[in-house]
Amino acid sequence: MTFFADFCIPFIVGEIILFTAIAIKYIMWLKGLPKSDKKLILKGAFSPRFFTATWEVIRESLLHHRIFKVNPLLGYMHMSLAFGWFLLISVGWIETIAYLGLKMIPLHGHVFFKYFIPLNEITAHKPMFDFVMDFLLLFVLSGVTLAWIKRMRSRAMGMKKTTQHISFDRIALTALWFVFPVRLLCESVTSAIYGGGSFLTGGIGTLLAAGINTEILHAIYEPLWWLYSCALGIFFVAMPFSRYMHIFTEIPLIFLRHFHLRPEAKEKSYDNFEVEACSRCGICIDPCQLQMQLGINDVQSVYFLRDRRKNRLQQKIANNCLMCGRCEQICPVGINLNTLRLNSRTSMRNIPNESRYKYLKNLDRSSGEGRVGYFAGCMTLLTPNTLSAMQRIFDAAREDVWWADKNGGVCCGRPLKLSGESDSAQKMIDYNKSLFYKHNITILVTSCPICLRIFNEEYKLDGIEVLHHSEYILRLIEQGRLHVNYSTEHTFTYHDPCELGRGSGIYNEPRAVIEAIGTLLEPSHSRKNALCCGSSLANTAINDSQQLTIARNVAEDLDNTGAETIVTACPLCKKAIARGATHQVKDLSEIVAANIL
Amino acid sequence: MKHVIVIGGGVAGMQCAAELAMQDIKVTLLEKKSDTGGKVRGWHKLFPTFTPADEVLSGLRHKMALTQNITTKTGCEATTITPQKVTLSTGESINCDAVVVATGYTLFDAHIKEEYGYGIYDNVITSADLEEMFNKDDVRMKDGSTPRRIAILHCVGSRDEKVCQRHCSKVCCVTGVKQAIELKQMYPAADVFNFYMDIRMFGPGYEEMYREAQQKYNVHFVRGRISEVSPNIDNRLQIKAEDTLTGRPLKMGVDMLVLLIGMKSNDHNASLKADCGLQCQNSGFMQPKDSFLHNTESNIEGIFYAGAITAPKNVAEALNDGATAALRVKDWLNKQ
Amino acid sequence: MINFGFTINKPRTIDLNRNNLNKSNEVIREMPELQTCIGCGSCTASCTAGNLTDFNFRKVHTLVRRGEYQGAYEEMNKCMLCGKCRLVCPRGINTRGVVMLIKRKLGDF
Amino acid sequence: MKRSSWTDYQKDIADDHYYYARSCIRQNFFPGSEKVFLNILGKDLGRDIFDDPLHTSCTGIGYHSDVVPLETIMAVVARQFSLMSDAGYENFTSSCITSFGIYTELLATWEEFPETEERTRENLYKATGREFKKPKNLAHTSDVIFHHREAIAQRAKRKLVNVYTGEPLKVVEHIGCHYAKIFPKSGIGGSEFPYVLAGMVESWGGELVDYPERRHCCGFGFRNYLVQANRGYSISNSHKKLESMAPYKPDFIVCNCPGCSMFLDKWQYTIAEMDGTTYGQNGQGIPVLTYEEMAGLVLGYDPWELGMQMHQVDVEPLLDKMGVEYDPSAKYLGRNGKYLGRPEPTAVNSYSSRDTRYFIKQ
Repeated sequence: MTFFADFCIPFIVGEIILFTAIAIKYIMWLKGLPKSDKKLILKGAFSPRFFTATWEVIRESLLHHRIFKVNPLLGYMHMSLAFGWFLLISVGWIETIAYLGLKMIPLHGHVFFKYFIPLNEITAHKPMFDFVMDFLLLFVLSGVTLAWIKRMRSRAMGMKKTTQHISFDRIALTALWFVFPVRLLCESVTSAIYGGGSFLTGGIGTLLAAGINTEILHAIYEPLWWLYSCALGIFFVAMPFSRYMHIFTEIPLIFLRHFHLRPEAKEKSYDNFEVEACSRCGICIDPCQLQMQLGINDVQSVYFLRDRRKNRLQQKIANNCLMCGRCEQICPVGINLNTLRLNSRTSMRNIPNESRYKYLKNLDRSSGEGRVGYFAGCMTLLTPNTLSAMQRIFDAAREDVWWADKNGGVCCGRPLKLSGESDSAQKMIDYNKSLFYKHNITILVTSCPICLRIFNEEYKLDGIEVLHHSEYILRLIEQGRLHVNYSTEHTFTYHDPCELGRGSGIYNEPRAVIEAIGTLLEPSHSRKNALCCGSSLANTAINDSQQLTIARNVAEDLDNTGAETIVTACPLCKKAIARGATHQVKDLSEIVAANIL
Repeated sequence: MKHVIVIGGGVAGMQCAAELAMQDIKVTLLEKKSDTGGKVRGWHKLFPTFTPADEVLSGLRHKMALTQNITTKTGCEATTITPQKVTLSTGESINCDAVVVATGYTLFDAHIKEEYGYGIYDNVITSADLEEMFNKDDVRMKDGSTPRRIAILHCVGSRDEKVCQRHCSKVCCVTGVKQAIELKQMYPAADVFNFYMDIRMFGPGYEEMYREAQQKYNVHFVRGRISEVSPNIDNRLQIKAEDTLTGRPLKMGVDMLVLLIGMKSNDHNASLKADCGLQCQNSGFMQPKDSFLHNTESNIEGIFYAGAITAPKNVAEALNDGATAALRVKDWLNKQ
Repeated sequence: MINFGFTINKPRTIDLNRNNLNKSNEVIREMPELQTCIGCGSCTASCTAGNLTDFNFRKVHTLVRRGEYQGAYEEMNKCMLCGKCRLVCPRGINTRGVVMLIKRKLGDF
Repeated sequence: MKRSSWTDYQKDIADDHYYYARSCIRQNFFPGSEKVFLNILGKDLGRDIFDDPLHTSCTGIGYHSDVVPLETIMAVVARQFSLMSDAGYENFTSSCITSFGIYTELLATWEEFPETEERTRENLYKATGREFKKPKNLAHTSDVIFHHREAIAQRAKRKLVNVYTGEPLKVVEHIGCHYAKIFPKSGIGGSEFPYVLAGMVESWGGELVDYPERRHCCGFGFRNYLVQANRGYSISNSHKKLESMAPYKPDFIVCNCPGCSMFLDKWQYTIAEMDGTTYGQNGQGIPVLTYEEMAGLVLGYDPWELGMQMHQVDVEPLLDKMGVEYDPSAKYLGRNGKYLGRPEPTAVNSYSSRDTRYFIKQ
């Protein structure tokens, strides 16, 4: 048996291009990895992490467990396509082995098995396989049907918006849509002519044989197999250059991630795995407040990754993101969307070797003395109530405090980092760090989550414990150094600042502090789902009225709790929410200071 | 039937006459020009709503025609005024029961600010000239070409001790913004610069219009007063000013310079003071009895004021003044 | 050339006829709200960098709008992008965006 | 441009019997100009003008440089007036713009603050035993020429016309800050559209150039020039003016004020030396004339008799254009044919090097 017919050519060509392209990509990316990353791979490959990674590959790449959690229907769609196809291939393989024994058969031999081997023979031999294959085909076709529905009417699939695709994606998508229905037709016509097939192909085959002239069936037989081969070939060619690259890329990504590879402040080769692992499922679009409140539809992570992959990322896209992290925490592939966006901004804007900020030299405007340092942050200087509340709290706890920037200090560097000027941010970091060490503090308290985040992530403050003021206040209360008045009459609601909640994982401490004073009423969006106030420093593209629209929406959510006071723990959130809220907006420290016993 | 003489057929006078007439009072409206309407007759559109000035005037004329109580005498000026009698320039005198003086203001003569070259350079025009051009739908340079860069200078004849005009004329700022927008609508490719000392957007919708001029129409605002205008070699006007917000002198060539001329008190006010015993302010505008409760009454019982005779006012304020004066007149007549 | 012990000072005048306004127009086109600046100076008054240096955001962007680009990039580089100015601007101008835009137009990235 | 506004600024100018006060700068740097003024008035026009050897500097340079106090200068001015009265004149005319400005300013001060006049009378009496009468008419000498401009035009031998093209010569005029900027009413045409020189230029066939920096200071600025470290300000102002007028390609500059004549002339050399910029035809500089020289040329005086060889910028190109006949070899010969010496050739002063031989008489 030769296992070759002319119609196989498109498939073979596609197959060769596909595997060559993927091989080239992977080799280039792996070669481009920095030494440290390569070491991590070597270390990880021979550790139990290899097995945990394998399990995750099965769970995510085939079963799409995380999408299931977000949206079961969508999860089923992805699963039927991925897992269904996978099973079709593997069961097909077993089928050939079972039929012909273990021998070298080219790939197209497997794929077009039913062309090469008379169908009735197979059916006669292995009716069980026929049934399973038909069943699997039906499973996949159900997924294809859902995909159609999703494209036509995304709301029916529980999505408000779906991804707008580009040409390669459309080609691949169309080819993919054709693959399985055409396969069904091919096998059904084969069955009609030669007999055989199970409930699906056999059933349709019998119907066709009864309804259509045999000559016509013979005439369309070859062209149908050509069509099937072409659909597969086209899909294969388009695949490495379209979103379907994610099918393969997610697998190495899961392994690399389990080996502790991560994207960093500057772009590196590993990022390619993350970027191309995006399936453009579009799940990131719905939670984006820019989309929800402002109707901005072309900046979300899916489009950002697409543009970055195509090397056509524009600043206006890269800059138009609140970096609230709502998409990142929902991404089924677990791509580090914020980090990637940040390192894109860095590539676009960072200018190394620059003699900027020379004026920082020998500057010290701090005051006071103590082992506890308090860093207000630039924004807090515009919310002096927070400053005086912190002063009262420190006084009540009899804490000696070193005030880093009460009289105006140097920015923490996070805003520069967020806009991509990471080398400049480093100058702020170096300056503030040396200032902290110069004054011998052991605890650094800040009431600004923006500062907190960079202190934790970039400052590497050995020997200095960094605390958000919510953590610090809670500690004082727990240690009995600070006594607050509890009253059920006080009702509060709490807004999770992005940089504090999703950014730093601090959800419970502020809530515990509030509950020590009064009743906490949760808004409809809270904790991981909390909304961004809209004034995020990360976004330099939206204008003031757009910021206000978002702020009003957030404020409405908080106002709706009916709480008498809206509490937040970020000066920027406080300013933003106060623009739209009808209830008073206070920083956490203010309500504490007002209730000190 | 009581008889009131309203002197001045501008919007304040027309409004006052119409309101009085509706109270069954006989009114004689005296107008120096050949037709009523006053200054508003020369305006194209009114800020901040871009309402055609004609709409306001025809509305007033319609209101005046509702009764038969108004006699309009055009082409005549009042020389001496008492509450009982007004003598006209023709020598004729008319008896009455009360008088409302609504003679308005005079436009500042831009020739006096010689350094701006009005009357010397062809393309230096006043805001009033520009309104006239808008009315004819023919805003062009003298040689017929399209202006590419236009400067609008605020406070010409206002807040300027050098020409004895210490007061603020109030409406020029917003007029400058309005005209800038109209010019940009007409010539979107032209650059329009407003040179101002302060921007005083006192009325409802004015600030919004100012902002729109900046953001939507890209009108440039430079805080600094033009010091002098001279001709350029390419026959443009070179203007010099200080961009006070950067602390640097600034110069540029412009194709057209619009001078926002202010409101000057009428020269005639001096004779009202001298011959009729009415009181004047230092600015030359008439002094109402007080600034709050009796701001449409003069120091002489039976003589009332309406409109810009007492201070620079916009059209809406002049209209309000006309109505208020009518009420005050009626009260006073009832008391007699 | 003879040195007489004094120099011919460059005129400080902003000459809008001579200045190349292309970049200025680009800045305004991309950020039309910058034109709504009323020169109140809140940005400069609250400025973190201005507290430590002579950086004057209002003046620099005004000069840029007039086509005076010299030194503007270097001045804008003093900004720490902390965003206080954006919080205080009564006209709601996206000041941080302006800093970045001007740096982009006048710098080399 | 509609140039009618000058008619708003008119003043009375005496027709005859002038008491003449010389100018410090003019008599030192343009001595020919003062001499020719006296000749034009006395000989050509037959007017009575008295050049009094007893009068002094008005000390205006010292006053504007904060060296001479107000009271002192008032006394000095009062003495000039006293000399005038002694000589039997009532019409005072001064050759210097700054002096003219000082006289106008002090007369106005005495008018507004009579006590200062009283004190001045006292001071003058104590110091010199003199008393004075204020002049009936005060005019700058350019006002006098302006007054007689039509009479001069009638006697003109030449016009301000390019003899090759027949086109009027393009003239830039500069009236000097102290002429009308202090009191616009004291100058003909005021300070915005001054007409004193423009009137002469037009009457004598030339064409006036109205250029953007027409009203700008020449750059002298007294202490800005007198203190060497400040000369940058001074030259920058002249530079600004020259840059502004250069595109109009003026044939010459005519100045009202002796200081302006000097600076607009000499700074051209300095600018050429400092940054290589030269103005005028072929980069040879724009000739700067005093109005007396302009009047002299029109009346047919010999340029060297007018003292035009004293200029920094060569006047020969202008003379050629006007069709003035002159003897190049006599340029640097002073009175009685005595050789004056000649300047080193420079960009704006190169005619002497092209020139042939001189009669050198020791």
